[in-house]
Amino acid sequence: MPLLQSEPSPLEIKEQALYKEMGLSDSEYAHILSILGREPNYTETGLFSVMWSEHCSYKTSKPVLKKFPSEGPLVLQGPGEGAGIVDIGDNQAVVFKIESHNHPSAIEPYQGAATGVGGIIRDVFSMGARPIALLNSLRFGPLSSERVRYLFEEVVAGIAGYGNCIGIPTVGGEVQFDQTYEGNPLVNAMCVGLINHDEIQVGRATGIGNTVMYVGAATGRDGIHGATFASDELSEQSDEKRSAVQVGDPFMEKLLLEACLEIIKCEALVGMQDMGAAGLTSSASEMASKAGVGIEMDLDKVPQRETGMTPYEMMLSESQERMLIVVKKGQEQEIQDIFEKWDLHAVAVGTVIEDKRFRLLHQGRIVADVPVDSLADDAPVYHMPSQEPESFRINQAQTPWQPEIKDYEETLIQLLKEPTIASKEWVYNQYDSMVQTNTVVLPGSDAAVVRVRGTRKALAMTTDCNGKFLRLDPEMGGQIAVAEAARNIVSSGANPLAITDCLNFGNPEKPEAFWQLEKAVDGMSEACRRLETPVISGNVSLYNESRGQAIDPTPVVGMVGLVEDVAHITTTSFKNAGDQVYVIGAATPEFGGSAVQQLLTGQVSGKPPQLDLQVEVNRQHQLLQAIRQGLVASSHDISDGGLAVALAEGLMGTDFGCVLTLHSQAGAEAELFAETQSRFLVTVKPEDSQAFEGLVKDAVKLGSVTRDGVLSIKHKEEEIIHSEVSALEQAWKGVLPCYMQSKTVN
Amino acid sequence: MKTAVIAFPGSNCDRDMYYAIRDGIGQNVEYVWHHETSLEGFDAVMIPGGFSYGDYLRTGAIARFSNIMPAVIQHAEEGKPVLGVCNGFQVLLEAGLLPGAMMRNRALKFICKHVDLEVVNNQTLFSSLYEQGEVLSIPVAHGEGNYYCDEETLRQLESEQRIVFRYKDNPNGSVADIAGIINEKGNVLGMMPHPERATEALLGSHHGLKLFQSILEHWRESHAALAK
Amino acid sequence: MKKVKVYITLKESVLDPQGQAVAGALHNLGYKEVQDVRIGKYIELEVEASDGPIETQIEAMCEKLLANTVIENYRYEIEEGVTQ
Amino acid sequence: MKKVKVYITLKESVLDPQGQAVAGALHNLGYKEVQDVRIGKYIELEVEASDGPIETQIEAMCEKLLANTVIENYRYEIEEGVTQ
Ligand SMILES: Nc1ncnc2c1ncn2[C@@H]1O[C@H](COP(=O)(O)OP(=O)(O)O)[C@@H](O)[C@H]1O
Ligand SMILES: [Mg+2]
Repeated sequence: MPLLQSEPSPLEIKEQALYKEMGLSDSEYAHILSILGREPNYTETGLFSVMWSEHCSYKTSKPVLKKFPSEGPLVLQGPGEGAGIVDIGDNQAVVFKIESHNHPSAIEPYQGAATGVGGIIRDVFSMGARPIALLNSLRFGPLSSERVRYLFEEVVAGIAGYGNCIGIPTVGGEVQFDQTYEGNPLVNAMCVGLINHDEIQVGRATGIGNTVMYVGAATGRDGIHGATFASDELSEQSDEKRSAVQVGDPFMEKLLLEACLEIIKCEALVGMQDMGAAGLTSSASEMASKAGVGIEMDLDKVPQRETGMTPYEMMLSESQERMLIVVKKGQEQEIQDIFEKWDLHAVAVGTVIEDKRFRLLHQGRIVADVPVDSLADDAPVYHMPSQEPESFRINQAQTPWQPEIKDYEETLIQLLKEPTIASKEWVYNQYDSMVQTNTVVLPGSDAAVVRVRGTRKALAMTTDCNGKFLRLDPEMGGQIAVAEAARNIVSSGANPLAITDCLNFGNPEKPEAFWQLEKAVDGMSEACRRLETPVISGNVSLYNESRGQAIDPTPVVGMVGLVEDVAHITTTSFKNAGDQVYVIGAATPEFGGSAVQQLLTGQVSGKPPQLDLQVEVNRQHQLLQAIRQGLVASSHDISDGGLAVALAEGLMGTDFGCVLTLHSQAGAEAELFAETQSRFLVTVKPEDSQAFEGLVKDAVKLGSVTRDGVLSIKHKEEEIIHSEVSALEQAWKGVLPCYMQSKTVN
Repeated sequence: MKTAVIAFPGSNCDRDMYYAIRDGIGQNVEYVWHHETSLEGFDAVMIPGGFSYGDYLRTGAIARFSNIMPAVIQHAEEGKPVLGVCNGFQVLLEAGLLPGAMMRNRALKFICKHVDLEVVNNQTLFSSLYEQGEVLSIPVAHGEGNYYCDEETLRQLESEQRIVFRYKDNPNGSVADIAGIINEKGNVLGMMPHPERATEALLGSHHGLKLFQSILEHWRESHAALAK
Repeated sequence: MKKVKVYITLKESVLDPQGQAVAGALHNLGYKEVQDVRIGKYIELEVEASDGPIETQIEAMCEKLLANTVIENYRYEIEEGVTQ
Repeated sequence: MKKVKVYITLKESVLDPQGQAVAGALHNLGYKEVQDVRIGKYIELEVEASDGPIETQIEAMCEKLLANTVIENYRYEIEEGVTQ
């Protein structure tokens, strides 16, 4: 227990370069010396180290993030606050953000995932919004590994444990399994909220003399140095940092949420910010810095869970479920009363001061006094060297791989059994997806749809990213991630509004990893511009490596779209026998990075499928128009596993079958298994087919929905697939439960 | 009919219950915060789902000691309807208003999905508008819905027709597929499935609506009787 | 200050799904010699000395809140003379 | 047959929301003398005698499965000579 007396002196920190242990470089330390004009003490060094960590300062990703288009006619709040906000009309707006909790989840999967969910919820309600939905995007190694099964089981349980308890439905997400994530799983959580325009809060500490109040859980020693830890590669040493484990308390957060949504109606409230990474330090200094003021805090007043905590520990603690609020001087009681109602205590811990300093008192002494802007704004910005990797050139130059398929039916079954493609029921049945009674489309379709109570409107939401495409070509893969998300939104009957993103990458100090980051962002930015979905919030998680091996670049896209009228809501499953089956967009023999390539060769190579954004935009517009005119019975975007898998998914859970004839130029392999971009599988009532064909230019009729529960596909007069849907369903549904049977308990 | 929806810290289906009554059956409804001590003027009391007090220690264990609970018990003793759904059922068990106890689901996992429920007894004030044997699609969402009681209690529940709903395909390991039971007097119903989540076709099922309509009809009848 | 240790176990007659799952998992891990597993709660209370016998207090807490006597048994130990 | 009792507790510095909620509830019930509550698990194993020291076995089970050593500590007692 490092007591104050035993902390190293400013001189020792300098001479023994102890700042390095906190993650500061020599030049960063020198910069601090010049800012302060003296050596920082231990607490101050800690403040700089967390605020200047990648996690808080984005010091290496900032130049890249600038490329994202972040403005649009509907954007009310872009990146920079707790979460982004988009107008949905009638004085209402949707608030959303995604965030990673990869490293904590690798160490303690249940709590890591749970606190990831808790953190993103706070980001949303600290804006004043009521959270209405959660999504999660997960990546693990192959399920054959016992450790992976343990991580998977516990991560899902942690997400469920938190979301279910707090009463926000978990409505969607994705799970993929690939060797690349074996040592470094990805756990990204997204939260969507609703707000009225006039209730939008910003984290600002305006008004000299106003009171800074602390509310929520008491501070303990958890997660100290969590922020710098998230910016480090995972290594054996991580085990030693295990004291960093934070435990979530969803019950406390539920109280906090309700109380905070009540105080935003009070005129006494000035600003509010959650204590996320770097806890008290970042929330207080950022609120002051944004408002152009300073803050003075008395650490003796900070509620503490453990005895003998030092200022360093209090300022760096990442205890969960805490908020910092600024309240008009003299009106504290009104705020306190509301918190009391929720069994919470709001405690005055500081004051807004004119002097733009960040000043901390402890036991009557000033223990830190630094210019407040230096913490939030003066972090160095690095322009990292970037280099195209050899593997990219090789892949681009490769002769395209083509599958030779003897048994189409068997190939389809094998694809359905790939854990990445298999039904995720085992996952989402553990999530309360219905609480709040607004979820119209439950997990299992393209996008989840949550209606806006009291209106005809609804919100469609999804997360998407195919890392294999980015491994081969990060720029094209980045475009595809955005386009695929938009396809899921459109296919559900919604107009894409905006995205949030979580950039999961390797160590940016390696030029090849940095190149991937740059290219992926270029690709995403281009797609966002063309699809008119600005980036309104996001998160960066770098250093996702284990044993020197980086993960596939995985920029997860979280997208939200607006359904104008609940009558437009469309799902993937076939609706009536006799409906016509269409595919929008011709197949091309592109197999690079496809599920079938991975299945048959055990690896991916070559170029990913190419995306033409103009074609994408046209088809999305036409399909959405057709949906809005009521011409579409079911709609499904074609992604992992190609058309064959999409067809099987359309039939799952129904008693229907279908008879189809393929007449494409590209051959049956491509038609069924290629992951050609910008394609959709759609069913249409016979009486609507003429109008539908008139609207959707690239739609080709393949056949019709039958009553007999058989998927029958003909090519050149030969029936190449004849499968009982029930057999396909069994294969598809059985995979995850089967792997997870040999369960782990803790 | 004026209905109270009890809200404990950590209740999270309180709003859903409120909407089911306000919008589903168009009746007067109010939240009653756990600090309150009276249910004066309310005709029916709903204890909603959620995680009261985080469900720490045991589900419903801490909520049962809330200030409002004596009033709930009194309301029950007066023979007025009390409905406990999910966590509300667990609170009723802990409070001793219904027999038995709740254990973790057999598979030790939280489970959320639509299940088929059979109406085993339509002769209650909560189920009178259903057909005997009717099968309803109603969502469950719980981690501890594995109902347990000893054999004697089970025999009693069965012989007194106090099992109101049974699962067609038991999702959680409950004794005798029990999904919902009623007290001896027939005015306190506890059930794990969420009828308030099944009041609109848009959300997948409206089979829960008749439960609330049954309560309303009972109230109308008893009021008409009183007025005579 | 006294430290009280409370042990809460499921009654013999009540099936313990969690214990069974753990037993199964131990078998899978190769610990075939484990015949049975029962999982209960272990609660530590720090209690300030008050007048009156502490046992009565503890038993009341157990009966009312800490254990659900429909399915659970409890027992407790009091560590005397622990001070801080 | 030996009976092994395993006690699993949260590490000192780890937040125990359950314990806090129970402490709050006990206070509300009037047991103001309760200063602190920590909640852990109590596991009873019936283990058949095998060759080799049982301690090693038990410790391995705890490390691998029964306790989550990232946030929990464990200890155990072996009741000798219990037969059935
Ligand atoms: N981790 C998860 N949490 C909740 N829902 C999930 C999760 N993973 C997958 N799902 C749901 O399963 C369905 C299929 O997912 P996916 O195959 O990724 O869809 P798509 O390829 O259309 O994007 C979706 O409805 C999705 O929301
Ligand atoms: Mg899709």
